[in-house]
Amino acid sequence: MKIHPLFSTFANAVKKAEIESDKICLVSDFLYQPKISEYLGFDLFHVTRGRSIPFATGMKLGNPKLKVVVFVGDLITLGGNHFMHASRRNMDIVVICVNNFLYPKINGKKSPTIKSAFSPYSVFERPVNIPHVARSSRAVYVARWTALHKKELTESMTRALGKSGFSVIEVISPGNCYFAGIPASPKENELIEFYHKNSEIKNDEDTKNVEITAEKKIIVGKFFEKKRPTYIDSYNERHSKVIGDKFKIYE
Amino acid sequence: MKANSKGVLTGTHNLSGNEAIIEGAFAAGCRFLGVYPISPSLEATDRFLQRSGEVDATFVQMEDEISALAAVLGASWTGKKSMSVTSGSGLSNMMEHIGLGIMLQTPCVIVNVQRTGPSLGIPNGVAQGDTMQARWGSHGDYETIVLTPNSPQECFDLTIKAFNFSERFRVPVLLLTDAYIAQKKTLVKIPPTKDLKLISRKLFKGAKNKYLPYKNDKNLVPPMVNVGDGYRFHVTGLTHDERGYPVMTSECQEACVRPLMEKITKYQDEIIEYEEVETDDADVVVISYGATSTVVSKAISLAKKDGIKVGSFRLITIWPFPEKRVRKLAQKIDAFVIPEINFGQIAFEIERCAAGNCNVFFVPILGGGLPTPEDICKSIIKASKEKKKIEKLIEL
Amino acid sequence: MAKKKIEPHPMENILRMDRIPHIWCPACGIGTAVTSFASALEKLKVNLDEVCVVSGIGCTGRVAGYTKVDSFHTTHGRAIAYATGVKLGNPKMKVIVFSGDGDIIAIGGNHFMHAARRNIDITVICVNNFIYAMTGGQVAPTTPLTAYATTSPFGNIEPPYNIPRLAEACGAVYVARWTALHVRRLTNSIVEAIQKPGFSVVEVISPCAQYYSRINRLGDGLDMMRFYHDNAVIKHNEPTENLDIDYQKQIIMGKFIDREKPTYIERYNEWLSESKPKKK
Amino acid sequence: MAFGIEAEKEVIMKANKKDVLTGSYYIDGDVAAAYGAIAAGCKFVGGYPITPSTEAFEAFVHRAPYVGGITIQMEDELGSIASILGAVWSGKKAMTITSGPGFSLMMENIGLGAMLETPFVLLNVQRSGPSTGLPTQAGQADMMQSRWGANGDYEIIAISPDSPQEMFDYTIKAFNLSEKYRCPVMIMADECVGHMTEKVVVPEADKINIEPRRFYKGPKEKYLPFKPDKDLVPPMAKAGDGYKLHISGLTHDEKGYPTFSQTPDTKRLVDKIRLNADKIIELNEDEIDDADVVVVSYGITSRVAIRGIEQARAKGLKVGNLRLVTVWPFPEKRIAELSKKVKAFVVPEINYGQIVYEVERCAHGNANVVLVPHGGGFVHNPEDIFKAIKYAAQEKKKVEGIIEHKTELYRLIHEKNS
Repeated sequence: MKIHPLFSTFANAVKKAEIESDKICLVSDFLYQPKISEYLGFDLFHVTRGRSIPFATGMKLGNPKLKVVVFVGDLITLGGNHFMHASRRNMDIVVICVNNFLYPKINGKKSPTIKSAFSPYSVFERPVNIPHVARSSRAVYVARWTALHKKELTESMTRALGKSGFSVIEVISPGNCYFAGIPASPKENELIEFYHKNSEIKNDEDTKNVEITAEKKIIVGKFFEKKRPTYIDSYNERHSKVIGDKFKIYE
Repeated sequence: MKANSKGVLTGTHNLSGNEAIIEGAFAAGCRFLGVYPISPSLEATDRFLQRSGEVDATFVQMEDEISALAAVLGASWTGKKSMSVTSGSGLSNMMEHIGLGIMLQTPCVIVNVQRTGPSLGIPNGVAQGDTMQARWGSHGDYETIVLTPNSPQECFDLTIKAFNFSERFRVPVLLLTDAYIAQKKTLVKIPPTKDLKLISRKLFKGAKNKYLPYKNDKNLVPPMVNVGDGYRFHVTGLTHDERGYPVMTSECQEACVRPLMEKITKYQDEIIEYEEVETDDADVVVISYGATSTVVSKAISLAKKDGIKVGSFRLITIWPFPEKRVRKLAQKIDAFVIPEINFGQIAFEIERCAAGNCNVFFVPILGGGLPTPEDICKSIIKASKEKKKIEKLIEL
Repeated sequence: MAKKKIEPHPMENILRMDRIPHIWCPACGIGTAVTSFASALEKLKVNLDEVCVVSGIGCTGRVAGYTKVDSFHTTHGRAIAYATGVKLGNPKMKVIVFSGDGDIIAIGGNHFMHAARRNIDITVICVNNFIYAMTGGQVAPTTPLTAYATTSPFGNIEPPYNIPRLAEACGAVYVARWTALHVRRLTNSIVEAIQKPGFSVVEVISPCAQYYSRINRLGDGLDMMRFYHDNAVIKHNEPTENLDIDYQKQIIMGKFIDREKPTYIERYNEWLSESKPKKK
Repeated sequence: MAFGIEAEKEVIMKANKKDVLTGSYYIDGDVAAAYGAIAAGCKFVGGYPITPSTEAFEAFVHRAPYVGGITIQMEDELGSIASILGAVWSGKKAMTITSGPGFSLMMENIGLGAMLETPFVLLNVQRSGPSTGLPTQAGQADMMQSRWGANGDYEIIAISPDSPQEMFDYTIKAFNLSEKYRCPVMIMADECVGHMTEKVVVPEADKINIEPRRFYKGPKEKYLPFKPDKDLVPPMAKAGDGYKLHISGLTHDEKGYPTFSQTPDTKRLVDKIRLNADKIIELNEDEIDDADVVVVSYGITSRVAIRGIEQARAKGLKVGNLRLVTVWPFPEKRIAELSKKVKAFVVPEINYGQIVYEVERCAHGNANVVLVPHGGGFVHNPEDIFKAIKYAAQEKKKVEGIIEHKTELYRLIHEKNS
């Protein structure tokens, strides 16, 4: 079976981050490749469209020892609100947002983050600047790479996995068929090359300026990193302060 | 009212069910689609988009189904006939706003291309698992109109009907198709514009300061106005009086909510449509709707070869349920056989209406594909052999 | 006894006098926001027939019921989505979404984000009272850290949203913030916001004497107003990341964003004219 | 070979002492439900405030830090139900609390919960609808929605308590049933019960039986997440234990992998409830045996009905009282049995007819079915129920279909006008 490079990258990152693979839990609303869990040895949950982040929130709160990773495709449509609020709360999850310029599995319909050239209907829709929304909602780690920036992507994933807090990595990669292990069509291969060529690395760039438009190159890089107490940290801190000894640290 | 020739594609066309629905909508005067894409309803959206420029229709793809239906309701109040297209879990997301549409008495049409459930199920799998949901899915008491076409031609015709009902009764009307009908392509005959009979909402004509948004006329339907026409009205999802202002009493609840249901039950004979074949002297009647009904006719001819007297009863309107007719039939026959691509929904309703007068056999069909005529034929034979009355829904 | 002639209320043509008294508690700021809105409409001299107010659920959600224009009281959080439909159905309308922080930012956050992204030409007036007041004082996504609410009985642990920042990030073209004390400036802002083509947001910080200040023991409505008077500073064009509101700390107000972007309908029409088959 | 529950069937688990606040209290139904949840071992609530259910969430929030639980107020109801599904799969017992419109928003994920066979409890404190309706007043109009509200075929269990004490007791039972059958269990309370303040006795911890989650016990590599035991319920595993779970909301096989058509195994989702219905159903019966008329009611209406029944009995009518504690699965057999013995069923409910359809269905034309509707906003006037009983006892003819009793309120509103 062919596994999308993204997954091998992710598996490498897990190895590098030295996290026990049993404790890794993937939540996704668009993964169609069931055997991933078997091959990589992670638990995988495929839930309703757009609700992967609240599902992950519940998992993390249910068992704080888990490392919950959310793979999302159309996050910014249905699940935009959950994204913003989980980010605000600083839920300790890693969000890998596969911005594939097409709705996964849905006949290449427009997605809000799409550039006009790739979908006939989206000319009049503005794209969301995911890194900027993430940063504005106080995510602690924000990066963007194309699928071909393997080295940088692995690094970013390793960093995000090692960090506690809401980390967002936007990965620009075309076509869900490709993503699901079906051999990419020449057009998709062309696209992925195109993205790679058309990108420019600018680390620590202000997220305001990284909007994807038809006019300029796709700016990639690690844009932002910060430390901030997570939801569970603040919960424990605040409650032990107010309640005192009667409160048992939640972990 | 006559249709606007701009939207009507008069002639014979090779259309899929999804496309026929959009043509029906345009012919009915629909000019707004609020949608969130979900398989297997996509061709409908595509079609709308392709043709929206020609017919001056507005299209918006919202961020989810919740907002898609909210936008449709908003657009409907501006005077545009509006619709949404969805499927499976999308309909589950729309439930809250179906309630709002009922309460605000907003005409709109929701097309649900059923797919196998529950939850995500099988995205392109044929199923009929949302029939009860269509009636009961939103909280609170309400009545709704649900139509089920079984061919692209009917998709066209019933979409027009759906718009007519929604405008006449000011309710959200659901059109339940399924992945099979939606994707099947056949020739669809679209009549000339002058032959289309359309109904538009009754608009209030009186003095501006006299307008009461929820003062029912004698048909229990209040006349409507458009946003921006200067009536400066207020409407709310809360229980309200004639002025549209919230009143928190059970008296007001009775005055407000009961007519919402009665406006439909009162005229159910005009709404209900079904198709009967040889039920007069039948011993066994097969009740079906949508995709399953396309197989039933073959199954019946097979069963007839075995010498069984079989009739067919096809539901075109599911809700309001053709209770009277089913009750009458039950008194004459030995058994109903109900093949459904679900684990029992309309079968319960038929068991209720049969009221112990005949046996009710239910044939659950696994979602994902159509049943074979032979399978249904076997069930018919089994049903005809049972001479004892069994007071229970019998699953075959 | 001679009948005393009752003078008509000066805002009678904008407010529904048959619904007064309203349901808001004494010392609430929503009334002030509505008054500002009404004066803004007067100032604008718009045809009131072409104004539409859409509200969601909550205390501020009731505003639609008191404004004498076409007004919709819709479901929780969906006011913006509903307004999108109204605007697209009839682009002539001036559509104003008047709702609370819980309605617009919590449950309706997604619609807020996407309407801003699409740049739908509507004006959002978001009354922020830091709490869910209609349901009895639950924690809201705008509740400052450590503040108490019935569902944060040990102090709030979730950092609050900074509404202007969110609006900016999502693409709003006009963003301003005022308190219920700064009536004149608030009115001017609403005028500007309604005139601005595109998605404009005006945040109104409002006291909630019944829940927020009672649970946190901040005194009555007047004390809150005094607090605004002493602690609110005007800083126009302040970068939105500096606009966080900490518990009982400084509140920065002003007009922060005013930029030009094509609206959804403009883009849509542009696309339509491009995509229409060219006649030979 | 099935691993899991078979081996430890005999083990009876008791509630944790720390979780149970033994004593007697004067609290409202919402709070009692929160106490019940904690006693049942619930450690996570994802909620969103909505009248009239908020008090339950608030009460849980107050207690959670003391019992090692955690709560989160999510951004909307869609989020709150998705979060509890996640918490269940990471090993916690979880609950969400909502009402009216919030319940409608949860529909999609209730379907997901049923599909993933996730045990969770949903407290719906019903208010009057449709749409926003009457937020602060009672209703019972979500009964059919609880059963049919999400797309596709699934079955749930619904319990309808009628007092704060029952809110406590049946919340515990709800958790037990959900763990036992791995399905969503809904507590369909109503505003009256939710806001009614009464004495609630919380028993000692060792008096409370707790159904433990049926965790899989066999070798890891042999685990199939959807392979059922004999009672059609599969044992569960939790995330993070190295089972390499693949859990999908798509139609799946035993392994959890998506399939492209339903298999007979999919039908298990409904069969595990339908075939176990006798074990699940709980009814309260009173003077049924020689009754001419049986009043079928649930929730707060069943308490109002008692007054009507007493009035009728005082007049010498033979009236039985059948109270549905579990509304879903519906007690088909019992109603069918009774229909052969009695003249009529009288069904009062705070809606315009929902459960009455089920009663009519199961009566199979053997007995008349009289509906006493109430639009919501308040409870019935017992007088109406009494009159309906009187009518039902006198009616000699078999009447086709449901007979709607015209209540005083109906006459007041509709007949005056016309």
